[in-house]
Formats: sequence, C-alpha cells, structure tokens
Amino acid sequence: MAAITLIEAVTQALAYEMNHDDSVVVLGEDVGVNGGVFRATVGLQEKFGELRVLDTPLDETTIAGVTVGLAAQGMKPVCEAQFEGFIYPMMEHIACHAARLRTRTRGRITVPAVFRAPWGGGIRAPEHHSEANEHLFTNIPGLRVVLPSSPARAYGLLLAAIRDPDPVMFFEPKRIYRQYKEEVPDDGEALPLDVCFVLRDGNDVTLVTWGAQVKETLEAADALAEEGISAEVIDVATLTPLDFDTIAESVQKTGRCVIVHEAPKTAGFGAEIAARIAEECLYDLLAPVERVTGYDTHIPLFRLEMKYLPSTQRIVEAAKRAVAAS
Amino acid sequence: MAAITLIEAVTQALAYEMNHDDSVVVLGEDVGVNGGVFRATVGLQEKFGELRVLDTPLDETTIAGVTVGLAAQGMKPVCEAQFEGFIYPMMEHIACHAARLRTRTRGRITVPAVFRAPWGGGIRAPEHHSEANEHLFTNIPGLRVVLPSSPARAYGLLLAAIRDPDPVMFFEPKRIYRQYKEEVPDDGEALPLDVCFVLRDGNDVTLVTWGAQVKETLEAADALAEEGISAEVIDVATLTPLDFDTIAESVQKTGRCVIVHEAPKTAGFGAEIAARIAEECLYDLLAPVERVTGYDTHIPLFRLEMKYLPSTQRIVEAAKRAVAAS
Amino acid sequence: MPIAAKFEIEYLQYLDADGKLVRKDLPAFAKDLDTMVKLYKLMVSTRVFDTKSIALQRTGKLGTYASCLGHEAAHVGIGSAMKPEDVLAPSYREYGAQLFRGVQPREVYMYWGGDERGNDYQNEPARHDFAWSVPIATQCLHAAGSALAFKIRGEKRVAVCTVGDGGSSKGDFYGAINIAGAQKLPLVAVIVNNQWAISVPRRIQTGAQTLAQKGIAAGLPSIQVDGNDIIAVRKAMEDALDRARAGEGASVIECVTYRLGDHTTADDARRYRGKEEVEDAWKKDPVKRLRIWLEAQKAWDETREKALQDECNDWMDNEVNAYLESKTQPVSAMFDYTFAEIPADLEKQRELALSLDKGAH
Amino acid sequence: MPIAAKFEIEYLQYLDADGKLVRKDLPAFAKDLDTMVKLYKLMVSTRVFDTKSIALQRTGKLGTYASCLGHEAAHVGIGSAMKPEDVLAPSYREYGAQLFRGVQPREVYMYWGGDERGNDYQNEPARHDFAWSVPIATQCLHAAGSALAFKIRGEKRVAVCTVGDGGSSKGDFYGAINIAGAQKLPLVAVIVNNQWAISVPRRIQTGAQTLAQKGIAAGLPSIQVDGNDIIAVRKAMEDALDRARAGEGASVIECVTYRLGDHTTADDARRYRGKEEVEDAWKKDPVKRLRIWLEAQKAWDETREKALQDECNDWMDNEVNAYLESKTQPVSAMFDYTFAEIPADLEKQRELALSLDKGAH
Ligand SMILES: Cc1ncc(C[n+]2csc(CCOP(=O)(O)OP(=O)(O)O)c2C)c(N)n1
Ligand SMILES: Cc1ncc(C[n+]2csc(CCOP(=O)(O)OP(=O)(O)O)c2C)c(N)n1
Ligand SMILES: [Mg+2]
Ligand SMILES: [Mg+2]
Repeated sequence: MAAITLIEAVTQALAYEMNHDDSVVVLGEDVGVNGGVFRATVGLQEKFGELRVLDTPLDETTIAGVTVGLAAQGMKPVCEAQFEGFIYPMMEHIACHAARLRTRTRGRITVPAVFRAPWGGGIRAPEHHSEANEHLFTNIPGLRVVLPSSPARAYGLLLAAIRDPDPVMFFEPKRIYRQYKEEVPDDGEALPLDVCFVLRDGNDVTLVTWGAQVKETLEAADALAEEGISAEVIDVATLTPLDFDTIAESVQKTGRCVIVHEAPKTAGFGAEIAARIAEECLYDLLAPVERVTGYDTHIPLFRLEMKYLPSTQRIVEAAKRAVAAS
Repeated sequence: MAAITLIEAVTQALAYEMNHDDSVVVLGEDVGVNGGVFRATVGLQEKFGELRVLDTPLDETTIAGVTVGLAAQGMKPVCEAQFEGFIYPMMEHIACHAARLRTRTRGRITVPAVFRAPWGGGIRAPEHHSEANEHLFTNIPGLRVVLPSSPARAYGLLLAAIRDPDPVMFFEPKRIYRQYKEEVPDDGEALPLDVCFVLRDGNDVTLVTWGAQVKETLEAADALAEEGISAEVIDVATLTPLDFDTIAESVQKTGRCVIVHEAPKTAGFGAEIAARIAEECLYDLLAPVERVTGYDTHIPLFRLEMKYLPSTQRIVEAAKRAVAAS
Repeated sequence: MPIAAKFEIEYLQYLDADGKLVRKDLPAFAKDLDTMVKLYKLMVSTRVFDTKSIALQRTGKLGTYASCLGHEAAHVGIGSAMKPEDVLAPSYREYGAQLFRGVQPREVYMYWGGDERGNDYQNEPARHDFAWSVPIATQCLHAAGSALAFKIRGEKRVAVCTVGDGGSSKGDFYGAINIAGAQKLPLVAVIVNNQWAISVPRRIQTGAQTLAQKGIAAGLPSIQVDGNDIIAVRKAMEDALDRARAGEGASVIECVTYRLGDHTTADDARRYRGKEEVEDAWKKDPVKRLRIWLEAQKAWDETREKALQDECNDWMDNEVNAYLESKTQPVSAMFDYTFAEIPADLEKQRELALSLDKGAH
Repeated sequence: MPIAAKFEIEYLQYLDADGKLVRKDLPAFAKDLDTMVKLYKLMVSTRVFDTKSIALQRTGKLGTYASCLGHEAAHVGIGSAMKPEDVLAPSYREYGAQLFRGVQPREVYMYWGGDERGNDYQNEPARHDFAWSVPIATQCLHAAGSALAFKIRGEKRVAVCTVGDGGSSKGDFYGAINIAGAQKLPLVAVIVNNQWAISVPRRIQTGAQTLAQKGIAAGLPSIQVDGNDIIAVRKAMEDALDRARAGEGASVIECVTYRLGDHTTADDARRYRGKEEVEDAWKKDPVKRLRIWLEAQKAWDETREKALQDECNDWMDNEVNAYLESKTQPVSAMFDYTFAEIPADLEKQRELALSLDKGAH
C-alpha cells in the first residue's frame, strides 16, 4: 500500500464508491478527460465512462440544479465547483432545494448529493481561487458542512458524505492537497460525520480548527510544548451539525480555548464555537476565548496573502495569552 | 405630518432621494406600475419614469449584475429581491463584485448600491417567503448589512444606505411593515450606519436583537419590568461592520446578555455577538450568554411557523435564567 | 453573405377561439371523441377546483393561492400526453397537469394552507413527480437532472418541466435546455406563456418575437402553439415526448395562453392591466372553445355539462372537507424531516421545542 | 404550418486563412492601409507581449497567466472598433483589446503577479473600463448595467463585453443579452469562441450549431465571423457599435477562433487535445494571414517586421522592468480599500496586522 496525498485520497474514495455503487456519478467542469484542474477525478472517466463522469457546460447553476435532479431520481451525484469562489451560482439550488426537499416533501424526495469544492488560500492562485467561505452554508439547516484535513480523513469522510442520505458540502483544503502522504487503505471504511477529531491531547489550552489551518495549529502545539504548554488540538472536520460535546469536554479540562480559521473573523464559523462556549462552558473558562482568523477583508492577491492567513506564530501568541490569563 | 408605517417610510426615503439625486434608480421585479408586491415603490415610476424605476426581466442574477454595472458607472442603484428567499442568484455579483470591486481596483471602481429585500417570517406567506438569511452576508467583507426595525429607522437608515459609497444589504422585516405608525419627518436626515441603537435603558440584563424580533424583545422587557427586572434593549440595526462597543458597554453594566434573532441558531449572527462577549467581556459576565433564536430547521410553512419564531415568553425566560444565575 | 444557420419557429393551432378547426390533419387522439371528452372533463374539473380554491382563500381557509384560470388547455394538454413513468417538474399552478397525474385537491389545499404534507403526493404517478417549486425556473434543472438520470440508467422515460414567460428569463431555464441539447437528454421544456409575470408584461420580459425561439439558443427543435387549444398542446407534447423517448433529445414548446385571474390571491391585477385586455382574453377561453367543438361533434350537451359540474362539485366538497379536517402537524414535525436521522445537536433543540409547546398548553 | 418567426445567422469573412480576400466589398477602414498596418502592429505587439508573459511565468516571476495566443485578430478587432468613451468589460485574456485602450503590460504583469494594483489602469480610456473578471460571464451583466446607465443619462456610449465559448453557457450571458434586448440597450456582446473552455470542447458546451444563434433567444441581430480575420471582426464590431450608438439596441457577435496555447500556465492542454488539431489551427493564424495580405499590398516587408519586433521587445523589456521593480504593497493595503472609510471595528484589525508585521521584522 503506497502512501497517498489528500487529493489522491479524494480520487481513491471516488473510485472506490463508483466501483461499488452504480448510482454514484461525478459531474462538473473539466472533471472528465482532464481529471479536474487539481487532478481529483483523474482516471475516473476512463474507468466509468462519459456519462458517469460528466463534463458539464460552464454554468454552476446548471451543475447544482442537475445534481439536485439526479439525486431526486435516486442517483448519488458528486458534483464539483471548480473553486470555492465559483460556488455562489450554486447557492439557490443548495439552499432552496438540496437542503430542503426532504423537509418540503416530508421525506418523499431526498437529495443524497455531495457538493465538492477546493477551498482556501495559500497556493498563490489568481483572484477568487483562495476564499474560505464555508460560513455561507453553516446557517442553512439540512446541510452537512465537512472539511477534511488529512489524507485519511479525506478518504473516510468523503465516503461517508457520498453514502449519507442528505446533502453534504465537502470543502477540500487545497493548500494541503499535496502537503504530505500517508497510508490510506482502500478498504471502503467511512469515518463518522458527527464527530470532531481530537488530533492531540493536552491539558492547558484547547486549540480548535479545521481545514488547512490544522497544519499551523499542530505546529503551534509543538511550539507550545517546547515552552511547557500542553495544547489539545481538535479538528472540527464536520462543522454542521456540530459535535460540540467534544469541544466542551476539552474546554472543561483546559479552561482555555483558541479557535483558528482562515475565513474572515466576523461571523466566521469560529463565532459559533465561541458562542457555544459562552453559553455552555462559561464556568469552566479561565481566560477569554481567542479567535485567530483571517481579517474582515478580502483575502489579498498572493503577494500579500501570507500576511492574511493566520500564522503559527499568531496561534502560539494567542494560546500563551490565554494561558497567562486567569 | 402624518404618521407612517415602516413600509411607507421605505417609500418616503426612496422618493426623497430620487428627488434630490438624479443618479438614484430603482430596479427589480414588479417595482414599476405595480409599485412592488409590498407597495414599497408605489408611485415612484409615475414620478420618475420607466427607466429610473425599472421593471426587470425575472432573473435575480440579471438584477444584481446590472446593479453592479449601473453603480460602476456612477449611478446609485437600489435594487430589490422580491423576497429574501430569492436573493441566492444575486450572491455571485454581491460577493464577487459589489463587495470586492473597490478592493480589486484599489478604489478605481466602486459600487454604491443598495440591495433591498423584504425579510423574515410571520406573515403566513408561502414557501421561501419567510427566511431570515442575513447570515449569508455577514462574513463577506466590504458589505454593510442593515436591518431597520421602526419607521424612523427605516427612513434614516435607507437614506444612509443609498448615500453610502459602498454596497449595503438592506433587509426589511416584513412582519412589521405595517405593525404601527410613527411620525417620520421627510427631512432627508440620514441615520448613522455604524451604531447600534439602545432602545431602552436597563441595568439587570442586556437584550440584543434586530429586525422584527425587536417587537418581542421590547415586549419581553415590559414583562420583565413588571417582575422588577430592568432590561436594556439594543437594536443592532447595522450587523456589519458591527458596533460592538455599544453592546460591550451594556454588558459591562448588566453582566448578562440574551441575544434574540429569528434565523437558525447555529452560525446565525447571534453567534458573533456571543463570541465577542466571550472574547472581550468575559470578566464582566455574571451568567452564561443566552441565544433565543429560530431552530436549526427550515422555518415551517405557516401552520407551524409561530412555533418556530422566538416568542416573548422564551425571551423572558432566558432573561430570568440569566438574572437568576451568577 | 454566406449563411451559417437558418431557423423557423412554427405555430401550431387546430382549434381556433370559436371552436372551429383550422386544419384538417387532426392527430389520432383528437379523432377519438372519448379521449376528447375525457380531456374536456379534466379541464372543467380543473376550473371547478380552481374556483373552489379561491373561495376557500377568500374565507380565510387558505393562505395565498395561485390560480390556474385560463391555463386549462395548456396544463391538461401537458399532463395528459405524459406517460406514468415520465416525471413532471412543475412550478406552482399546473394543477390541470397534476390532477391528471394523481395529485389530490386536498394536497393542493394543504400546501397553500401552510402544511408541508401537501407536497407528499400520495397517488402514483404524481408520487414520483417533483413538488411545487416556488424559486422560479429552478425546476427546469431538476427535470434536466432527472433526464440525465434516465439516460445514464437507460430508462425510456422523459422529464417534463413547465416554466412561465417570466421564468423563461431566468438562467436556470437556459441552463436546462442547454445541457439537454448538449447531452441529448430526454427533456421537454414547456414555456407556459400567459403574458404576465405578476405585473410584468411579456414585452418587458424579453425582446424576442417568440419565447419558443429561446430553444434555438440550445439547438433544440422548438415550436409555438396556441396554448388555449388542447389539441395543439397535446400534439406538440406527444411529438416532443416521442422524440425524447426515441433518444432524439430535448424540445422546447411555447404555449401561448393568458392568465385570466390575478397572479395569486395576494395580487390585484387591476393595478397594472386593463379590463379590455382581460375581456379579449376571455374570448379565447380554452374550455369554451373545446365545448363548442364537442357539441358540434354531438359528443357533449347541456345535460352532460350539468352532470359534470355536479360531479366536480361533489368531488371538491369531499376534498375540502378532508383538508379542513386535517390536524396541524405536531411541533416535532419541524425537526423530523431535516435529516434522515436527527443529529444529536438538533435533537436537543427538538426537546426544547417540545417542552415549550407543552408549556404553552 | 404557419411560421411564427424566421432567422438566419450570417457568416462574415474577408480574409481567408491564406491571406486572400474572399469578398470584394472591403469596409472603409480596410481600404486604408495605414489603418491596417496599425492593426497589424498591435496584433504583433500583443503576441510579443504574450510571449514575454509566458517567459516571465516560466521563470517564476508571475503566478498563473492566461495567454491570448491566437486571439489577436479577435481582441484587436474588438478594441480598435470601440470609441474612447465606450466601455469594455473583458474577461481575463483580452489584452489585444486592452492594450489598444491604454492598459499597460506592466499592469497585466502586476495582476497575474498577485498585486491588485494591476487592476488600477492608469491610462484613459482603459481607466474607465472594467477590470478583469474571473467569475465567468459576470462581466456581461456589468456591461448591460453600464449600457443601461448610458441610456438613462442619454449618453451616446456603448458597452462591450467579451465572453468565451464556455462563458456563453452561463446564466449571466443570457441574462445580459436578454435585458439588453428587452430594453434596447447599447450593448455589444462578443463571444470569443476559441473552441475550448479549459479542457471542455465546444461540442460539450452546447448543442447549438453556432454560438451566435444564442442572440436569437434575446431577439438580437446576431452574426458569426471569422475571428482570425481582423477585417471581419472589426467590421462586425463597427456595425454593431453603430447600431447601438444610434439607439437601435444590442447585438451578438461570435468570433470563431482558436486557443493556440494552454488555457493558462497552470494547464497542460496535451492532456485533452491532439497535436493535429493545434497544428491545423496554426494554419489559420490571424497574424500570419494579415501579414501575407499586407505584404501583397506592399504595405509590409521583412525589414519593417524586424523593426517592429525590436520595438515591441524594447517596450516589453521596459514594462517588465517596471513590474519587477515594483515594491509589494504594505500590509495596510489589505484594509484600505475594503470601504471608502475604514470602520472602527476593522481599524482595530488593521492595527493588529500592522503590529504583527512589525513584529515579523
Ligand atoms: C427566483 C424567484 N424570484 C421571484 C419570485 C417571485 N415571483 C413569484 S411568481 C413570479 C412571476 C412568475 O411569472 P411567470 O414565470 O410568467 O409565471 P406565472 O406566474 O405567470 O405562471 C415572481 C416574480 C420567485 N418565486 N422566485
Ligand atoms: C464562475 C466560474 N466558474 C469556473 C471558473 C473556472 N474557469 C476559469 S476559465 C474557465 C474556462 C473558460 O472558458 P471560456 O469561457 O471558453 O473562455 P476562455 O478561457 O476559452 O477564453 C473556467 C471553467 C471561473 N473562473 N468562473
Ligand atoms: Mg407568466
Ligand atoms: Mg473558450
């Protein structure tokens, strides 16, 4: 078993599920012969044909609406927005139909679809190719919002997303698509969509994050360890519906929480986690909650983008502030 | 001077500004002869002609994109999504262009546009006519998100929104469109877009809300007063950029905060306010923050919708819990 | 100059406004008077149903309701040409097509009465059709996606969507016919052009001479028909459905009709259109012209009309009663259809709501 | 059957692939050899510029770059027909049109080099044009909105948008031409059909025989031209601009051309298209055919070509230097263009960012 990258894990999960379930189809722009602009669907059209791996016309509204139609007929479509920045024209079909058809029809029509999109900054890409806009979907009932942050979690969570009877937004942190490899057995084992993953145990401070920032957050935990501060690191992975219990347990233990994400601060999903803590863990808190996030500005073009993205250093400093407080 | 309703205040502001500034134009579906499905633009086409009050083809993407184009040419368009539930096809133009052109062009091209939409539940309307989806816009930099909750604030804030050199999302709580009348002088006086409004002073608990829920929140404050609890009521009015200082001052005084909104709880804008409190007012808090909100489900059709919307009773109970804690 | 491409949009009409045949080549179904009587009956039922709905709304027993008055030939023509295994993706007023496919009036009342159960159509084949779609034109893409599913699975089924003149301006409509053309999908896209989109007249909607010609943009066979002539509508539908079923791809049909009523009960059309226009439109009434023709064929008369009206009224009374007797769903119903299985986080909210509801009694 | 409407899409070409005239009625501008030489020079400059850009990218001095190789006739034809007061809303590779309107190569480099200042075009008339638009086809609606502004203000100006074959599938394109048709707006919508949308070929994009016929959906005069023939492109543009300026409304022009390079420097077109196809396309090279024709007219020769190449190279070297010497914007620039005036809340974040940046040194 060869070690694979996160993007290869995505391909592996798609291939596995298409092999085992004829109703799984992939559609989007350039997903066919080209195998996707990031190579996520490479080889699939050759194996499964032009209809099951369908290059669509260039219209995201079409992709999303056709996805809803396919799913309503019992298919399991996995569609792609080429970048998260091009997902906006999909929103009406996601919010008004994918997320609602079960509710609307009292369960008669359901939408077991996955909406995939490469997500986030840090790859020196052109405009609109670096957003972190997961917040758009987290206040929409009926959706699951998932962000894997390792090859193994990409594989297991994508399998779970495809098999889930309800629509799943699946955002892939493109900055870590090829960051490192790990062995991911192609055994068709899904991971649960209703838990946060504790990546590292610690006692002094809880670091909560998701997506590509897991990298900096783990680095920060290392740096903190060197200064004798024991940080627990939680990868939220499935933002909604949220498994707050795992976070609460950790905060009860540590009394301190730093939330890290690359989306703009105001009304980013970090706000929800901080809010839950203020509601449910107030008496456990030994220090104010900290958010280390992108700024409330558009992520700049790439000459400046690393000044925008939360750095390991910022996380370390916030954690130290939290530990110093009380 | 006759007393007017909130919706009449909207009309009055539009007429005032169109009279005083030739670059102001109104566009949307049914805004012309029909005067809008809620009568917000009634009489304007007669006064200002078919081009300045333009009925568009039925395509919200067109409305939003044309609005950006008009604004880029120095007009001040006020466009309408007929209901907040139909705003999704506008999102690409709002997020990728209206909110970004100033940033993209280093100020060369700007978008002084207003995107109006009736907002929220409680009028026994059909599907997609009752959403509270302001959250969609609060994490997008470069936008102002405004919700007036009285005739006077509707007039003053809409004038400010039109005059603002940047794009403003202007959500009108349709449930209170005709709830009551007040005298609103047609004097062209705008209200500030960067402050929260303290509607009622109090010492024991801070109630923070916006939109139609201001009604229930004020009722709750009355009910609390009868039980000897003095509640401060804050109408956020402009959600982003947020004037958190006003809220912080109040929480410093009361030590308790209940946030009320009709959107679903998770990742609703209430989360941001609770998060700020957890970050900036932790040591002032005498009780956990409470959120009284819609549930994380789609607002049901109208037979059940009043069971979904936060009631005065729920607010009162939350406030009492907060006061009892400490 | 060399010509790269040439197109024609044909106009199809058999029965004119006065109930006279304007062409001789009647399609097979129209030669069968039993079929024609059946279609007539459904058109009349639809109208009786519509009248009843408006009455219900006027007496506070429905919320907003979107009437189908004047659309009977278009809607029944669409519904009756489809096979049970086909799938209909309607907007919100195509009751004439839906009743044909088994939607019950009580379900329509439920929906407009503020109860999601109205969308849970109990009878086949409606049970595998789409529910009403309020976000304009989105249903066109759901039909295109369904057509793609049929093609992938090799099923000989056709997806049909209906969309208004207004809706034909929305990106979803163009997107649906475009992918259907590119992929030769079994789709029939029907534009029900009733001249108005709430208060916006057809002329403000587009500068195109016909709405049918939008199909040219997708390379599709496209036709304009008299949408008040059930024979023309059904014939165009049959042709398009046959082509689709034979693997020859999608079609666009424009049915030219008129919205005789207000947009919905929340609308007052007198604000934006003249009396004369509506009076003229009444002269083209689809029901009347078919009745005249059937009477001329000796296939219909006053007695049968009377009996039909009574029968429809009884049906509707029964449906209205079923609706009015329905109990409001429990508060738990707000939660129970959000996901297949309720997530732990939402379960807590459900419990809160249930306890508040108990407290309220 | 009665015909409701009829349409033809004409195909316009003057100069064939071998640089031979295929029709006699040369438009006025093409009879003026000085003009034609000027157009040729800009086409060559554009190509030299493009080559330089790719070289910059290959040596790590640009991020992703979208080449315009093969589009020179289309782009220069569009840009040169416009008047200064008109407005261009391009997508992201129409440098040939933009250089004509004053965009500087250094600005293009800035943009693809990750610096927003590249969008702040310093020279008129580009300064009042739109910036590059990455979200496909959205620029079409910005042009329509601009056209509406011109109409409202009674200005005799025209808005021009360009969109790709892929982009012509997106709702925004249909929406733009539709409202332009309904409101008779001074808009020219140009589809630059280069046969590919990244890896998706024209045939998967739509089943329509021509892309020009999409204009029929909006009731607009629509024409297909040889997009590698500068005379045809410019003539079609002039006609459309004249009509728009005269208040006769919008037009659609399809320029049939070919993307000779990769989609961008991040793409490898060998993955999805054959060598032969590209070799065939080179035979239709727009630059070469114009040069042959100009040489046949004795308006051009090898010496002048050599001088032009040198001149272009000097220009580009100068531009490249200006770009490479540019300093990165300060961290404050992330904040200073979010709103006209920085809100208090954002000011705090700005201060944080500035202090972190200081700390970093
Ligand atoms: C996306 C969207 N925008 C706006 C509306 C509000 N609305 C409801 S019906 C309607 C007019 C529809 O006109 P048309 O498509 O001609 O259909 P008709 O009602 O005439 O059958 C509008 C604007 C909506 N339901 N969805
Ligand atoms: C809305 C949106 N979706 C997807 C993309 C990604 N993308 C960039 S260019 C491109 C292909 C465009 O093809 P075409 O319109 O033919 O223009 P061309 O690149 O050939 O000039 C795609 C899919 C995008 N930029 N915007
Ligand atoms: Mg209509
Ligand atoms: Mg192309």
